[in-house]
Amino acid sequence: MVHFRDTYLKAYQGMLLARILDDKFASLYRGAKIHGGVFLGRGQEALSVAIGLFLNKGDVFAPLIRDAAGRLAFGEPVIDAVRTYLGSPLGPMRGRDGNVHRGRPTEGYLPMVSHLGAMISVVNGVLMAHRFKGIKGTVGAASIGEGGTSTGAFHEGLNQAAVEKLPLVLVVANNQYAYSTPNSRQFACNDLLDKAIGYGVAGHAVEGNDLGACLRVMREAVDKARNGGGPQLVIANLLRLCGHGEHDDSHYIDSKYKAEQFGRDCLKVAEEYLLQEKWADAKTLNCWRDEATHKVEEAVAIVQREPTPDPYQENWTALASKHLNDGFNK
Amino acid sequence: MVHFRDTYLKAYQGMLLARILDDKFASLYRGAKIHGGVFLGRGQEALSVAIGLFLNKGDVFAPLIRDAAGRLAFGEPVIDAVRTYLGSPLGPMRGRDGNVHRGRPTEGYLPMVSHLGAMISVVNGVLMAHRFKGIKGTVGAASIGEGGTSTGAFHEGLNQAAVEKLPLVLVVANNQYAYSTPNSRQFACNDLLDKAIGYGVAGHAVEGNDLGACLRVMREAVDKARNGGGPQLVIANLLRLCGHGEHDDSHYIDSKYKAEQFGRDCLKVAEEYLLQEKWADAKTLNCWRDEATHKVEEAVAIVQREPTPDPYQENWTALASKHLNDGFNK
Amino acid sequence: MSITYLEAIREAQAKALADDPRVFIYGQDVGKFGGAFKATKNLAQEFPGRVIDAPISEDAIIGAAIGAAIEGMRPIIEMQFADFSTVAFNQIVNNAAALFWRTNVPCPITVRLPSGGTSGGGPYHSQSLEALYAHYPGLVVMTPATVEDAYSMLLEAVAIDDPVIFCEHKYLYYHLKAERLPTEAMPVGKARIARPGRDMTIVAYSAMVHEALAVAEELATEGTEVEVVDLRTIKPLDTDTVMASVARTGRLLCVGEAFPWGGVTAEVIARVASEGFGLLDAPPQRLNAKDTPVPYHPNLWAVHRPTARSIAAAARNLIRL
Amino acid sequence: MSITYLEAIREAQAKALADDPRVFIYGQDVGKFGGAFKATKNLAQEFPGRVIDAPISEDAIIGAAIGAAIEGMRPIIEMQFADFSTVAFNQIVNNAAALFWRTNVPCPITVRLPSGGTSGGGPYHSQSLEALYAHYPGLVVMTPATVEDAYSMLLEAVAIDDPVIFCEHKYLYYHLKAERLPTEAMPVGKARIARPGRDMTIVAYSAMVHEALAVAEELATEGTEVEVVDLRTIKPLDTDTVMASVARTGRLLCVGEAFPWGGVTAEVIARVASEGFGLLDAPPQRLNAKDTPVPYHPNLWAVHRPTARSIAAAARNLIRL
Ligand SMILES: Cc1ncc(C[n+]2csc(CCOP(=O)(O)OP(=O)(O)O)c2C)c(N)n1
Ligand SMILES: Cc1ncc(C[n+]2csc(CCOP(=O)(O)OP(=O)(O)O)c2C)c(N)n1
Ligand SMILES: [Mg+2]
Ligand SMILES: [Mg+2]
Repeated sequence: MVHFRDTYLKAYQGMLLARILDDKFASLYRGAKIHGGVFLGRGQEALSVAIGLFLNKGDVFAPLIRDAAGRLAFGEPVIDAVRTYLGSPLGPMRGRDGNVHRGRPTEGYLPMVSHLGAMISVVNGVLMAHRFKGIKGTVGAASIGEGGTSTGAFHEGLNQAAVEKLPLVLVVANNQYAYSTPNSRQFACNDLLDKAIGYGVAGHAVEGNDLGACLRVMREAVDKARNGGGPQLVIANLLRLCGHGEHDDSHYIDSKYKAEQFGRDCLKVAEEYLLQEKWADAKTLNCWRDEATHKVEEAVAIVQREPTPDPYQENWTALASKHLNDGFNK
Repeated sequence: MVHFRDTYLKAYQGMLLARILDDKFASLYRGAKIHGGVFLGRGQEALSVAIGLFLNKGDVFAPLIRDAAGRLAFGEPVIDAVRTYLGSPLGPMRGRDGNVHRGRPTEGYLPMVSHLGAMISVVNGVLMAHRFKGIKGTVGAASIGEGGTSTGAFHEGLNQAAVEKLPLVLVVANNQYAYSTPNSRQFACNDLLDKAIGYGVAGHAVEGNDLGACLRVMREAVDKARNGGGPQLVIANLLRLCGHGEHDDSHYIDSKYKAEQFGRDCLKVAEEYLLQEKWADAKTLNCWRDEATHKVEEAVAIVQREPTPDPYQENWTALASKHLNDGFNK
Repeated sequence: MSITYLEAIREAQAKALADDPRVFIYGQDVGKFGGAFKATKNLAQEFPGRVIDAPISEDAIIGAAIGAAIEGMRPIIEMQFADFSTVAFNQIVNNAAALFWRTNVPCPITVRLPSGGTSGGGPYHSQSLEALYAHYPGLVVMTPATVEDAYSMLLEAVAIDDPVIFCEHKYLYYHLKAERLPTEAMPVGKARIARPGRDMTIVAYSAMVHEALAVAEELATEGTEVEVVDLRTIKPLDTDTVMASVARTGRLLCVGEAFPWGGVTAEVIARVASEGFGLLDAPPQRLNAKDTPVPYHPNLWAVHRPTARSIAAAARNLIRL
Repeated sequence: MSITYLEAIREAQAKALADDPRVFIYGQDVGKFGGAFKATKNLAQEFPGRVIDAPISEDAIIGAAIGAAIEGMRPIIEMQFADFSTVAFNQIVNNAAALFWRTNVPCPITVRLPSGGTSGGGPYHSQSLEALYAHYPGLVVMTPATVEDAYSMLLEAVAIDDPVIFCEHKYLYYHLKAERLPTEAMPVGKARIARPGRDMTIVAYSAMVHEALAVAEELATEGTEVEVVDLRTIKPLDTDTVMASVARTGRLLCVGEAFPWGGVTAEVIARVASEGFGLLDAPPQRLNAKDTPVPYHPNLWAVHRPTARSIAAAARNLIRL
């Protein structure tokens, strides 16, 4: 139980950091300091952090737009996130791509493309490569929303993993909406968990706003995948507590959901649990919050002093083989 | 039971006609009278004919490559098939498309594109149009192979039908192979029927070489769809008793399957049943065979006397709006 | 009263729905929500049951549109961004576009593609895909540059018996305004002289028309009279109007926001060079986006695509050739 | 001994597998069966575990190749027909092609596309998609016309750090033979003078090179010396070699088997017209397939695509201009 407590505390701090980072992006967006969209994970941090937390070095993770917590837990430095949102040339995406489209592929952290579902098979490919190279015991995790389960790419990717018996953990965050589209217009099964058997993969359900539950289920799923159990499909029930992006007031979210147990803010739920278990007191929580805020503010301050991309320094070449570049950008 | 007997007899004759037509295509292929591939439904006629038989005028059918029997049962004249294979300008595809890529869209008979899975959502669209127009009681049937279930298009199409609660009957002919690829490399579920629940649709299993079973199950599925039961997924177990195409000797088919009950030739199984039930005697069977052979030979003889397409009569325009044709083919 | 390019698109859809019972709209979030850009705002409320939210299944969305079109409907499909049409690519180019040629049955679907770059859009929310669709036989590809064309061409797209790829430019959505909606329009397939001039022809389409017009304005102060041709539709491409303009000016610069290899500018130049070689007093020139994905940061984005500045430079260069 | 174009492709893959443990092959029926065209015949047996049958999931096939490439592997993907790559389009153009530019991590995958028309192939087994892939930034697009190039360019495709679209022509599979496999090769990205001549340049690639060579042969008897340039790689496109040829001949005819709008012929002509205008003694001309899907019946197919006959007619026309 000590072990679980440690994990919980670590996870909580990850959630907190993600929340504060997201809040900062929201405020930078309102201040017109960010170009384009801002996409937050508010309400989904418990699930997301649990994904990142049980992955090891050598594992691979393909997060999506609401995975700030999972990214940090997987090891993303706060400054990578800030640099990407602000388009800093010093960030991993160098101003070429932005916001949630970030990663460090050689570190197992895959940068999402926007097209939903597309990253699942990419994770499969990494795991197939591990098999070719004789690397054992690694796991790949991919996130998807319940809306993303309607894509052909989701289906092909999960089926491919099942055929290859890959250690894929595919986590579906069912937050009841895809942008404005409710589940009734997205799928017709009683429970997304019912999909598992049709792929021949293991299925897990979890209340996505209960950090303890997320940690238990995700640990189990990751362990099973790591130990040869093949693909694991995790279905989490939760609610997005923000707009689709920061431009969206999410007025379409049915208020009935907010009254549900799973509609409660996972961060609050975790805090209450911490206090109840006396794993932390109010003062400690405040202290952690200040630390996280400081970390985020510091990163933002650094990045805001960094140069912006200089188009005349750009080589404008899409190929690694420079000599094969066509003559357009001469 | 009288009624069932009539249906059975009609179905058997449809299977027989399809078999003889297919055999004729095979022989024309061997005689180099057909350009490109020839794709047969040998071993799958019982299932296929059952699909076509329960569809009415106003219904829609999107057959695939092994559906000669279903096409005929749906009302395709033999000569349409022959003209398409031989590329006659008088056929529905006018030599522009060929072999199994044929249909008459305005008669509910959709011409497949090669890309597997793509026709399912097209059937959905026809059914949605019926709904818009207030047409009630129609059904749409689409065929797919077990290999085709791995396509994104299959998934999106079935899910779309489920969300829209469309009267779609989706028939999966699980003939154990996709070209040379065995099921172990195609999917990992225990039974393709397990997919139904994940889409929230009804599922049906059937021995695909037992005509009686196919008729019973397909009638039930079509009736349920017609009466508001939403999409029906039918999974048939069978064996392809020919190559993927006539160029293929299908050496890769595991002989164990041929020894299985479902590996028996559905036409033979049906004949035995007819004889056993005394619904027909050997003489009648021979007579039907001769009739069917005559029908096919007659159609081929007609088409072989028809002109071939004249490229200089072609208008070479892909648009219905002639005035919007770009200037290339002037 | 004034109306934006985006509102014109909404109004055209409202009119199509009102005038023709065969029309319906299908796409992600197009229903009660009114679409990611609000191009279908209130339409679900005004036309109950005819504006339908789709699952995230672009392939099946187009497939269903084809089936409905076969049954005589006139679906309008909204892709949330043009970039996501790449997962519906097969249905568009191999099913919709080929249907009429294969079967003689028309496939009247309209696919709306919110296209082109905006600052901060990045590689996957900025693409201009007109060339992909124009390359395949069987599609009409429209690229309206004005509020009036956004309105009237969308109505025509719905009326045409063929599948139409309607590339509407996101940058113009809010930036472009007109006093009123048009009551008449040029025929589909005809290019428009957006500004007459005798010294040089700039052929452009969609958002680049406005960059070209700005350049014409600027170069006029230097004594160079630029004629700007707005292609309006890039397939069919109105070679005659382009050629007539080049016959007047002797000089051709073709500008597009898409990737540089192939595409509209290559097609225009190839046509003029092969059919109107003698009209040219100088080598025809072109300007496109750079040969990389569309960058996220505004600094990079502004240089990636042609702008009035880079077009003016190219134009000044051409006038000296 | 003689070796076909198809066998050369098999041999190149065998050599790549033998030489480089990072190489594996993934695609439908490529394993024990040896592929729909037998391009991987016996490779699964010779290289156990490294030639893998895929489900009918083109999108996921390319996705997996990308993931494997990120991990340092060198996957070779076989599409069963080029036409089916349209369902993998998004992964190719938006994921594989953009990866290096976005992240600085290379994506060395080779996608083999059995391309081009054969008699009886019809609309969905005949397509030439090089232009689609060349339009998007981030891809190298190869179109080998000879047995030697099929072999050496495929080896180079595997060696290159970028995603390569390898368009191998199905018509050449069995028709084209060479005495032996090459031991050296021209650099990737360089075009080849397939036949020298002083009166006219015909630029071609893939199967059309052979039609062009037949025309050169025929026109030689009429006293016209045609220079045939084989592009080999259409992205990058070797403008220098084309331009040098046109500088010698003054006349350009560009021939491709793909659909006519945009594409290789437009790109070549646009480059020559804008960068080598003064070299041209006559309007540059082009010849492509017709602007319809590829027809099934041999009578129609033979007229749909350019052939020695139609090319010769265009060439005779051009020499008189
Ligand atoms: C293939 C594709 N189509 C459309 C989009 C546009 N889009 C971005 S996010 C989104 C909604 C996603 O919903 P869901 O998968 O439930 O994730 P959530 O936003 O709820 O976390 C849509 C439609 C996309 N990214 N990819
Ligand atoms: C998207 C796509 N990929 C590949 C092919 C090539 N192909 C044609 S038939 C076939 C096998 C189909 O197997 P299955 O679905 O089981 O049907 P069967 O042939 O067994 O009846 C393949 C791979 C195709 N038609 N479409
Ligand atoms: Mg969601
Ligand atoms: Mg099969």
